[in-house]
Amino acid sequence: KDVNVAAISGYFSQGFGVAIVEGLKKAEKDLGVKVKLVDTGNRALDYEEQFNNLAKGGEYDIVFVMGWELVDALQKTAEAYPNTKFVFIDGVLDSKHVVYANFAQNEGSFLAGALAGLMAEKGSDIDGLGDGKAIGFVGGRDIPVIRDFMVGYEQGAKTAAPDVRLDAVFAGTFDDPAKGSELTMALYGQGSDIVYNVAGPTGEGVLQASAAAGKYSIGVDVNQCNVAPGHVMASMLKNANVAVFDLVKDVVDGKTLEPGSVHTANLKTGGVELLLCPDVADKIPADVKAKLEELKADIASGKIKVATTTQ
Amino acid sequence: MSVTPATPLAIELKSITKRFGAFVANEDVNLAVESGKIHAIIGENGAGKTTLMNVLFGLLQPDEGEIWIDGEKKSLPNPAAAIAAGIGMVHQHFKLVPSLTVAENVFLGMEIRKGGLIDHAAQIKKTAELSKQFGLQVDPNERVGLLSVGIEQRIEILKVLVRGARIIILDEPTAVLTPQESRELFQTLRGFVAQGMTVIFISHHLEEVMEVSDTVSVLRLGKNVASRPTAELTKSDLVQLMVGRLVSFDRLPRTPTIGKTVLEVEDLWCRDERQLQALRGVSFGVKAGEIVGIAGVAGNGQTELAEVLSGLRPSSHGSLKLNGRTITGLSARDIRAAGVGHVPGDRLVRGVDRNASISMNLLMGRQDQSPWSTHGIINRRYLLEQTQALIKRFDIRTRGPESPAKSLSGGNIQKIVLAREFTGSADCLLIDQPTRGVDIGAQEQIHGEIMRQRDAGKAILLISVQLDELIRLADRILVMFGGTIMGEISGDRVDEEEIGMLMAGVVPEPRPNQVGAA
Amino acid sequence: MEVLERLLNISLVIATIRTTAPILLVALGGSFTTKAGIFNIGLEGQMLVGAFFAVIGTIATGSPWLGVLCGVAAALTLALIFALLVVSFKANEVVVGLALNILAGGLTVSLMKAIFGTRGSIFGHGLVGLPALKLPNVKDLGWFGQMISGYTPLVYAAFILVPVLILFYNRSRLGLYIRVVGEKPEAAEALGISITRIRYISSLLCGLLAGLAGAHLALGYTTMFTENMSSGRGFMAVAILIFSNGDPLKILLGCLLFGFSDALSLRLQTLGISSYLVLAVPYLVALIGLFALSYRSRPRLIQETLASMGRVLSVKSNTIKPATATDASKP
Amino acid sequence: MSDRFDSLLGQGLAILFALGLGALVILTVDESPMKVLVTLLNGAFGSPERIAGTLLQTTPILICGIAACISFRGGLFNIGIEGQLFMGGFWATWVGFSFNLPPILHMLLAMSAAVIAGMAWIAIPAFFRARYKTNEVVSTILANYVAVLITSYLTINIFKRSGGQSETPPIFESAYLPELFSFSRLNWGLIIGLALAIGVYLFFTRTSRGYAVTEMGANPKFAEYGGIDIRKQVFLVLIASGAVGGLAGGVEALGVHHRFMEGFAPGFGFDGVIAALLANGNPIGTIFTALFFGALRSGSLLLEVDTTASREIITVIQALIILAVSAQITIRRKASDSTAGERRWKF
Ligand SMILES: Nc1ncnc2c1ncn2[C@@H]1O[C@H](COP(=O)(O)OP(=O)(O)OP(=O)(O)O)[C@@H](O)[C@H]1O
Ligand SMILES: Nc1ncnc2c1ncn2[C@@H]1O[C@H](COP(=O)(O)OP(=O)(O)OP(=O)(O)O)[C@@H](O)[C@H]1O
Ligand SMILES: [Mg+2]
Ligand SMILES: [Mg+2]
Repeated sequence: KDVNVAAISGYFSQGFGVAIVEGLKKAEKDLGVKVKLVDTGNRALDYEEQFNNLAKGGEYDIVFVMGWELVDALQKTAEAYPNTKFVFIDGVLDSKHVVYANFAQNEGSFLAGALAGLMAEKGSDIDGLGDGKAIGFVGGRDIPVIRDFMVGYEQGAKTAAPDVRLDAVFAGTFDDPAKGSELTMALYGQGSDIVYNVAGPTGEGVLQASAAAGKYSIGVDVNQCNVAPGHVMASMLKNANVAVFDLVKDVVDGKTLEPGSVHTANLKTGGVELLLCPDVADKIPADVKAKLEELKADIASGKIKVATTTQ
Repeated sequence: MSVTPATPLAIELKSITKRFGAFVANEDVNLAVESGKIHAIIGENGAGKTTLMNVLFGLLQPDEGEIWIDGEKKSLPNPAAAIAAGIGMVHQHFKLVPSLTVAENVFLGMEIRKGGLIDHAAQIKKTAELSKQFGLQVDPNERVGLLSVGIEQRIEILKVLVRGARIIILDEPTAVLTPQESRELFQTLRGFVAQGMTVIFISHHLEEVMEVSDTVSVLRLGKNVASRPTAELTKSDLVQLMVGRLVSFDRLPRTPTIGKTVLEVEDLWCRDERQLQALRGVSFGVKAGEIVGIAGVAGNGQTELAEVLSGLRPSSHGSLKLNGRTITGLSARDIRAAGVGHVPGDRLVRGVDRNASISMNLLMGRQDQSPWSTHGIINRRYLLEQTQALIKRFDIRTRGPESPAKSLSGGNIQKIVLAREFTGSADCLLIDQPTRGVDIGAQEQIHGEIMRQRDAGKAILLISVQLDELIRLADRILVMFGGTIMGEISGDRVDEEEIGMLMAGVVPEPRPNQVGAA
Repeated sequence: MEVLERLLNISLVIATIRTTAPILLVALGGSFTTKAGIFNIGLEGQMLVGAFFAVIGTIATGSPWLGVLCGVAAALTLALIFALLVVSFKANEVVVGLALNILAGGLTVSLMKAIFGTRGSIFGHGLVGLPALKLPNVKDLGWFGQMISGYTPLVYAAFILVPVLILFYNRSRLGLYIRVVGEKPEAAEALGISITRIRYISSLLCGLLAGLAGAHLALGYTTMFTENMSSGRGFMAVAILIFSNGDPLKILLGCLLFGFSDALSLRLQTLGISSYLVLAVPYLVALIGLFALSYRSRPRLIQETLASMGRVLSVKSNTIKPATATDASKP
Repeated sequence: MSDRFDSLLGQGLAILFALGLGALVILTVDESPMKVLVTLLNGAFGSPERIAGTLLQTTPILICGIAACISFRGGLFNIGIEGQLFMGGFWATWVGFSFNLPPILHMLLAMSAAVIAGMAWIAIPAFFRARYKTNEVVSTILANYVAVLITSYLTINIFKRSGGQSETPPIFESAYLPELFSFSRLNWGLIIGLALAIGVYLFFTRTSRGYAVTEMGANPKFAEYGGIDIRKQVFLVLIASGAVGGLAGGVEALGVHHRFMEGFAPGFGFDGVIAALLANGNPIGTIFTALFFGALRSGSLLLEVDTTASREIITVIQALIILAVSAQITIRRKASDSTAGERRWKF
């Protein structure tokens, strides 16, 4: 029997969405499923009709949903069409009709914060860093999902390097790399030498600014090391491609996805990780690397609880 | 119809026909203009004078006919071709750019350039030279926006001269000038013909035509009905040729029924758009059944006076009284309600909404009054009836009450305004330039209406730049200059020379009989 | 104090110059149409296609300079459509401008999907930006040298264009004609200056600069294209055009004010004020500027002094002429 | 009559021309134009639910369009309807979740809050336009950005509900604007919009105040001369326009979303302005142009699911249609207005 997979989101073009698409493309190739991507755009009025259009025919076995603004329409539709499996990516809701694939971006961001903090403490010992003793964060819009990254990042920095100051700013948009770059320049100007971007395309501007200024940045969602080679220190990966592929595989293999079940991808499962960019890795002192491993283990074991804003 | 040429013809138009859709604006017009002469063209409004000149200047293309210039057949697809053929045109409405200097305006379109950039110094120098050569005094450095109409006209003429025109067309050039300015203009025109140039000149002022032209052509309903040497004609011949009947221009008879003072103006001051002082202490009164004329060169505060009186412009000092009641500082609406009607000078801007129907134009100002509207709902039937009645009474030439105002000719548009303002309950009427650009036939009708209003006991303030109009209608004439009233002259004993001097700001030797005799 | 030091330093000046440049370029483009009497609200869209095709061109040819050319060509195409509809067909310029903005948004995304299979942003694919110019010998100039060196070429172009345009409007024939056509089209018509032609030229010149602004955004300011990356800069430019009346010097001042409030507000965020409020600052500055300027035009004293000074110095006194439905009744 | 027929025919041809161009665009992205058209029609009118969906999209465009019509009629250009809509939507929601009141009263109070918010949001630009002639096109556009940011701030920093959504708590059911059918979110907003269109049309054509506004829009100097208080009238017209803009937000909040969130209703304000412009400022005509835009919007939703074409293609086609029609409207006008001077944009 053919398996039909659909995914609906407004973010297929941004880091995390790209990873989801990657996973689905792989499933299409390796598992022979049919994949349909539905781009929601940003008009709240449309969401419900879009879900209806997807669910009504009943031809989709599994529908991935990403984006918190879709939650209301999702819950309504999931209730109305219990035969369609909806998988909500990147969060957990009250609804028992939906399957959840949750990513602990706060945990990954914790490590990113720890890395940035530890490096900032080293200051001018390291090539390209000053003694500003500050680290930066550039968010897209100031919304709960982005804050989830931020609180993790902040906690990580405070835990690993309590004296380092965090300057966090938001571009107010995911579409303006120029603004991202300008914000980053401002952060650099105020003493931050490492800036973590969680801002979609705006964030590309952050990474490019790090190259232009000869400083450092941290990538997000997918491997962004090659956007500004030598200046992206690490990338906080949310391996949605793996998670999505596995869920599709489960369906193809005939396993039932239990409604209400939560599939968590975190540091422990490896669904979320901090990738040190190879071209910068040798600049990172061994003690920093060791400390990161230690923190990672503590989080995985539950010794450190990372705060979150999306529950 | 054409005159046998004694001298070579500068221009010969042969069987020119110009149609606008089904409407024929010029029909089979032949016109011969001799070189070195002043040739006047007259005719009622809409007779096709401007259209014909536009054809000659390449602005319009004739549907039929030929244009010969200096004995050569020419096709004039655009004004540039006409300019190249030595024709220049001073339009009825000036086309100057206010933010540019005189010199820039004169050389606009044919700038002097050095190294690709405009050479302002050279343009200024040349303008000064030219202005000297032809006796057209201007300051080449001045911004045009700050200049008076008379000077603007000089600039327009300079523009034509600098392009090397030998044949100059002037479309109603004196409509906005003082008698002195007109006379200066005629002097200039005579200077031109003395230098071998040719002048074509359109006017509604028959005295001027008689005074200055060598030849006259009369257009009626798009046809050339006569072209003759001026000397062979009298004024009444001209009128008869134009309208096909006799029209009188004499001072209209007075009926001495002057009543109590209706409008009282005391020490009125105000500023204009540029915040410059436009009125400087104006005082006068208008009685019921009296017409008080305001003479003066356009731009000496007359328009501002009318606007202050009608509440459209705030006064900075002074008081206004209507029937003894103070109306100073009231809004236009309240002043209207108090009983002031206003025929504005710029009828197309203030007087009507050109795109609205005649009936909608007649509604303005009374839309809140019963029976025009009840409980805020417009009474459409009543409006239609009234419109039809007014169209009839005022002889408004139109296809119907729903035709847009812009489909009417200038004179008929003016009649809409009069119909509206004269049928209200106003005790006092401010009438600004009632016949500007209106032909003689319509002028007569309008004058008749004004007299009827006076006879009905209204107090009328009549502002006009046309002295003959004031002389014809007014009981007293106040002359304005620079925002003040220079003097007062009784309508019965008018000395044009004296008014002219007052208009120019010169107080003549007191002649006891004339000043202050009301 | 420390806070002030963190906010106000040379890097703020540099950031102001950077944030000013793209708005300045597009606003200077708009000055052509404004002066020619066309209200061009389509700057946003022209900038966006400029940015998109600059990127496409660079990827296709490998040269950012050829990319700039492509971007300009695309913006010119949009400007040509604008001129065709607004000038030749006399369509309402607000409708056409808004529609072209919509078209630009939809077209760039559709093409992005068609070419790259994704929407969002384009980078990589061999995309290279314009080189930053390091001026020689600026080291000796201290902070000033720091301030004037190291930008991409179009930043210099934007600022150099200001005096060039001043000269253009005052001393060149085309500039003069553009002003005349905007201020008094009947005068131009009577002198045989083709209004249509001048308005076409103005629209195209506007497209040229808007395209450069877009190219700068994609190849100078950043090195990528993002959906809707003009992000309201075109609208900002329109606001500046209205209160500057299209005068290059006033445009520069307006853009600097914008650029400064933008750069400053980005820095204010680090003080912990909500980003939503901080991001509103440039718009509020614009609004307050707009209101303040129109309020200022009121007091008589200032008006009168300006008017008389204008006459004495014969400086262009900038009275906005109320456009009336008809000028036919001028006495 | 035949004039009107001619103009309809002309518009039809213009739309066909734009659709033809659109078909070419669709071909370039490798999809069959026929399939796209069928999908569009199916998506917009394929079933009662879809027709209702189309009307649901039409409602805010229509109400925003009427807001625009009001300002156009007075010769003013309120392009800030988007901002008024956001403000109206937010404050209606605020009343909706902050108070617990009896059903109809609650809804009416929330709706009034929307209207007042819309008026308040345009009040300052309106004041400056009326008093100092400050260009309202620019001031209202700029105010849009501020409105969106402020409502986002209030939603996320002050009134956010718990959980991951960037939205306010839901409003109480007592504040709901009732739905018309059980199978759709289509609600009384549509009826309000239609009634408003007819009411505004009658107001402008039949009443003396409407006449005053109309003349002010057509020739302000004439209106001023006729005793109409321009300043007051300008202010009132803009305020009325803002009120209707705010109302549109109230309808969306109380009738459809029942809460306020980021991306509440982007683009409706602009679509409304364009719908009104295409209808030449006529509220009755705006009903049809709004329906047309609503159908395009709703039809394009199915496009994503059933074809490989994206919604942006529809945006492109919509823009092409607007361009074609805008040119077409004025080709006809050209015959009568030949002077160059008349074609200047009025600030
Ligand atoms: N677009 C148009 N289509 C048809 N006719 C027009 C148009 N515009 C103007 N007209 C005609 O032009 C005339 C108005 O032109 P204009 O104002 O020059 O009149 P006029 O010749 O000055 O008349 P008057 O003697 O009343 O001043 C009207 O007779 C009208 O029918
Ligand atoms: N552009 C036009 N379109 C249609 N009809 C026109 C146009 N211009 C002029 N006409 C018609 O041609 C007639 C002649 O107009 P023209 O302007 O030549 O009259 P005129 O003799 O100059 O009148 P006036 O003394 O008022 O200046 C007008 O009555 C009008 O009906
Ligand atoms: Mg004429
Ligand atoms: Mg006339």
